[in-house]
Amino acid sequence: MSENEIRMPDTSRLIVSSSPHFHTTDSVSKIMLWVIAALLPVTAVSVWHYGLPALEVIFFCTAGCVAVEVLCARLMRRPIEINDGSALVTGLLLGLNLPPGTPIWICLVGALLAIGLGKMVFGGIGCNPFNPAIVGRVGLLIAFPQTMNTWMTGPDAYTTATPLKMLSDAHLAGQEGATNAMSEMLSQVSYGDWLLLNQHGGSIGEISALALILGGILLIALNIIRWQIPFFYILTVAVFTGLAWLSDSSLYAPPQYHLLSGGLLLGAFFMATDMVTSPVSRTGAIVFAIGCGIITCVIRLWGSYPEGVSFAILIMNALTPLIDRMTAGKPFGAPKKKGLKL
Amino acid sequence: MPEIIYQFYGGVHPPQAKISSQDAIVSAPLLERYVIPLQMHIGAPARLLVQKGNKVLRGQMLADASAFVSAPIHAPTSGLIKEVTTCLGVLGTQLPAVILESDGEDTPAEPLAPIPNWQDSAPADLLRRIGDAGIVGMGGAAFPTVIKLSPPPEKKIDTLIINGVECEPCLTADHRLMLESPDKIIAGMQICARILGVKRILLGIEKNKSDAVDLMRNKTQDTSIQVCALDVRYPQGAEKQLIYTLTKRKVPTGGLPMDIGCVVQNVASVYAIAEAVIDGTPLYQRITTVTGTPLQSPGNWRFRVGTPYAEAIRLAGGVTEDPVKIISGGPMMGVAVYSLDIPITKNTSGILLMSGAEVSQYQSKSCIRCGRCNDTCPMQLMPGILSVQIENESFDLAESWHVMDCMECGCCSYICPAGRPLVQHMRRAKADVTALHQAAKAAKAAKEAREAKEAAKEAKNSPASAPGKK
Amino acid sequence: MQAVVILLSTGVLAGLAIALVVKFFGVQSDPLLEEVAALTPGANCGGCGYAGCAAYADAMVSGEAKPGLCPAMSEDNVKKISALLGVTSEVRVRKVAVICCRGDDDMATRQAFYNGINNCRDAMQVAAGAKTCTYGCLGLGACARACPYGAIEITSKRLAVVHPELCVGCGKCVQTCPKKLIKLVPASAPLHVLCSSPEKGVTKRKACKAACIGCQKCVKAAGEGQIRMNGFLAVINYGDPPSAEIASSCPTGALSASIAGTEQSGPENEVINA
Amino acid sequence: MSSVFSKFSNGLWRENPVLVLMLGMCPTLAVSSSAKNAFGMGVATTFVLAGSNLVISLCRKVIPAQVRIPCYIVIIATFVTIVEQLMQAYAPAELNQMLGIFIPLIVVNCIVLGRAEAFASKNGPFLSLLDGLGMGCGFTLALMALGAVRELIAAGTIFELQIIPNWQGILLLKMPTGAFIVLAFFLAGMNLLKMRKCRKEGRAYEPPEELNCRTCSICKISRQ
Repeated sequence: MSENEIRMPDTSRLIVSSSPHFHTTDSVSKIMLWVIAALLPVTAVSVWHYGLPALEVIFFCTAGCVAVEVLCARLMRRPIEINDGSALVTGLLLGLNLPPGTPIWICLVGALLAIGLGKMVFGGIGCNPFNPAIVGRVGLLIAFPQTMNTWMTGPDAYTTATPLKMLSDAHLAGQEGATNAMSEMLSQVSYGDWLLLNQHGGSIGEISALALILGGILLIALNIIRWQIPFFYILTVAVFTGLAWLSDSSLYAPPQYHLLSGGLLLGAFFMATDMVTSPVSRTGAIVFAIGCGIITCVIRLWGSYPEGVSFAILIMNALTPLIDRMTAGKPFGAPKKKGLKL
Repeated sequence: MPEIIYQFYGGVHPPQAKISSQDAIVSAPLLERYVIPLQMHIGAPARLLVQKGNKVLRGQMLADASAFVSAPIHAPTSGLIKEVTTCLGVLGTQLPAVILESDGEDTPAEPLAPIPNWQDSAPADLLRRIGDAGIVGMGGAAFPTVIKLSPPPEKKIDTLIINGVECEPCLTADHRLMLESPDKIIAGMQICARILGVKRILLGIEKNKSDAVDLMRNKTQDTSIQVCALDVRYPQGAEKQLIYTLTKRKVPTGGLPMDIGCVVQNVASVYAIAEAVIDGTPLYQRITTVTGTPLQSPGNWRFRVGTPYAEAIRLAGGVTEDPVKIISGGPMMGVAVYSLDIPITKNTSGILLMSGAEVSQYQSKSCIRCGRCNDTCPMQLMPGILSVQIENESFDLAESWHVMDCMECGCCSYICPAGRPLVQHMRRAKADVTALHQAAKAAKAAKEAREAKEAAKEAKNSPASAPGKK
Repeated sequence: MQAVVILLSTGVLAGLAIALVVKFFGVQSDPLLEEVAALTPGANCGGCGYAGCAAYADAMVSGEAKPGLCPAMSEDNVKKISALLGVTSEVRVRKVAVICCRGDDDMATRQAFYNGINNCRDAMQVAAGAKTCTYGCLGLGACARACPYGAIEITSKRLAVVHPELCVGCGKCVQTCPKKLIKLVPASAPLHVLCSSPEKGVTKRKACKAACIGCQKCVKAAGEGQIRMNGFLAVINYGDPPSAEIASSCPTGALSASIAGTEQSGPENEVINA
Repeated sequence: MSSVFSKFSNGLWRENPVLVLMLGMCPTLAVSSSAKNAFGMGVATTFVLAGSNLVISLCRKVIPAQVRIPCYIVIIATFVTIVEQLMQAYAPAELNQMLGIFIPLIVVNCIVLGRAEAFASKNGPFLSLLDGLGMGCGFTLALMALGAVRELIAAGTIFELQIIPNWQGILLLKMPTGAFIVLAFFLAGMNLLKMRKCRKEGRAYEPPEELNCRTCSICKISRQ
């Protein structure tokens, strides 16, 4: 070593680990941050439109989710993993799924349901079978039907009927009444305005279809979500409601009405695409999305609830492991017929 | 001839980091002491022919193949067998080894007779020569070449594929070899083709080595060799993926390339074949890339086997900062080692040093089921789901989800945003599944033996009933 | 009154139906089997050599196996089963597992930091765990997880130790240990050689302060045939074990009277689990 | 005497039919929406349990093994019919209406048949009676605790007494979903308490098989 003063490496502090030794710089927290970034446009529009009530709901849902996650991790003596950002995403999505002006304490109960019951009891990130934000929302919907069905249409205006609720009420009015109510309602709709700013009442995140689509496209472009899920979900809903409309346009609303109303876009781009609770393979994602679409339409057209996106996603979440198994591909070079047995 | 290139499924694009691709190959100087492991190949360790205190010459056979899957080992220089002992292998286990003390003369032994007119000699002679020269697959697996080149007669081989892809980041040894000894490589290819009796020879090179593609195209103009420039994607150089890219044939699960009429050889192996046949030189040296940011002057050297890693690093000028990882092979499939006493063997394609800034440690968070591993797995497995099964030690389940098809290329771990050590899971599962199968087989054999013994005993006890009753 | 008649006639009809079914399809269940099965510990460890407790009970009742093969069964239950079946029980030597390594972090050195899955069997895939002594305990707890009785603990200095009072000698850990360090020995044996490295004494000493360096002092101190040397490793003849005092003759402490190898770990020691 | 008491207390805590043995889930989930309903159901079940245990224990030597189950069921059904008639005669009409179909279903409540098979058929009448009473009381207590919690959160009342004034109420807890959630928390709490106790006494904790943490890696409570 003395000649030329060559410095030899010190081998006492080496690390050994399994190959590969190169890794991407991607991480779970980066993915979650991008999801949040994609949700920012719709958040901004809603806060601009509704003002403080929307901001309050979003803030307390998000803060509540993070707090509940910390609390649960403490109680369960697990490492606290809030810096991966998944609780933030859940909180933001939960907030966007609630009506503006929801009381703060209900927001906090929602956070408890979402993170506590929807995520942590199953073992935290990656182990939950159901989308936590939807668990929170559906829990609140069942627990406080009154509060959850009072909507703001503007900073000070309130209504108890979203477009889908009106549709469902019109259905309940019977054949004769439906036709009248429908045509009256549809005549008022201007889809162009609706696309930009929904002034008919609804959840915070249903405010602007355009903002949702922008965010969704960002996520697809970054390969964070699989394009198959929103694409086939929306396509299924369009085809299904389109067929219904074609069969009896006096009884069923046109497909564009269904696409733009309710939480379909929010659900298709941000909720159904939750990685943990959707199938891992691309074929599986298509099956999942079509399933979501069909259930959504069935509930909307013939169910007692006006909106079915949350329930559809929850039901398909439950089927995800099964879809995974069924759509598990054959390995490279495997004989054609021999598939994975169920 | 038009080139048709197919795209295999999955794969990743790790940073290339081939910083030593412009450094010409240098022959490493003679050392005083070589540590030669007796197992540089897949299969049984070679059977030692010399004893402590014996004088040997360069190229003399130190150990002979001991089984069907085995390869002989030759002395890298002349000198004295100092000791018969063990040495640390890259996998952290002790291997049988001999220590050779050089006499500084580097006297060559009587070489194997060169076969300059190989075009006319019998394939069997050429094959025997390749076996005697101890040539193994030098891409990394170190499977004895002679077995690969002698497929059973029922397997019709129609395509010889030469692997010049070198898809591992950082490594440049094959690239330099193609640039510096194209003629030998071409001769080696033709020898292989003659042995196998095939007409179609395909040489696959990734497009990031355009100089090598151009050179090889020039040199092979009036031969039957077809040079194919391939897209840069890891693991382009994996045997099954390369065959698919060039021929669209899929190696069946659990099968070998020869099942679909292909034989794949690495360019370094082909070069070694040419040297063994034309010059009569057995395989006792190889070209190894010594690279990594902590090194003073990375490069490509021709090392004799048995050179400790410490010597290689010394030749590269030592380090400017202490490495955090030392890897035998490339960054995607190489093995992290913790000692510099490990010797270079026939399959050490590179020695890579990584600094603290480059090393990201596994944290093994929960799988968030993002499915990126699915999208990148070239074998089309579901590594994320498998790893969860393996974490719960459900090996039978993992087996039914085809864990045994994993080739440990590392794409899944590379891409995993949760930093899960997926390859390690697979490796463990493969080891345990194999062990379970072996145990079951052994138990069955033992049971059968016991039953046979009992049957024999019974037959003995009642000799009257035994004969003639069948 | 009508209620009584209907109830009675339903009862008669149902009774007849049961009688017919029992007559034609009835299978005599073996109450003996149930009784014997109830006396097995139910841990299904496989220490008896059968697939599980039920299989062993079956084998005992059918006369294929004798009572007393189960390592976890109490003496009492063995007697009860023997009485039930009217057979003599197998003479049983209580065995316990012993981990033949004392190389915790104080004693043995590690060559590199292992970064990966917290399990010995997984660590074996990466540079064999990167311990200087390639034969030593990795302390990542594969055996502790495999033990159905919770008898193995990983000390805070990363060494597996057996709690002999909990160990029943089923042998699950023996199969699990990737370094093949665990042996089943008679529980009564007073001394054990807690080293498994076949390396030369000098090499071993460099890697671990608690290695058996092959000095043969114990062989001299022990009686005839009680300890022999196998290469550089002392081997105790468990058929005729030396007395516990011999342990003091060992310069490194590899020959130890305590089955746990080190002092009994305190409660503050972390138990690595799953 | 202590052993006699232990036979009774067994069902209250150590082998509580709902929280430990996890039997009789159907009435547990259906009837625990309020404390009052829970109490009514509990008393009815206790009566059936104690009575059937006593009678089965008295007849245990007479009944052949092959037909024991029909015999038990007949005995149990008799007691259930008695209870049903009694309740129709004397219980408040609204309670009777609420419990309605669940009273006949006590016949197939697995606690009753389970105790008959596991205890009364092997023990004397006095102990069996005690066991029946203990199990019945345990069932009643568990049900009432569940009912009280659900009623409190859903309506702010316990036994229809206003506890939290101006409570808006969470409808979720009144629904079967709420029953599942509250029961889960009860089971978790039960496990935690036992774990603490075991640790204090320095024993190894053996959770019931359904709740064994050994194979589950969700929380780290059992390994602290």
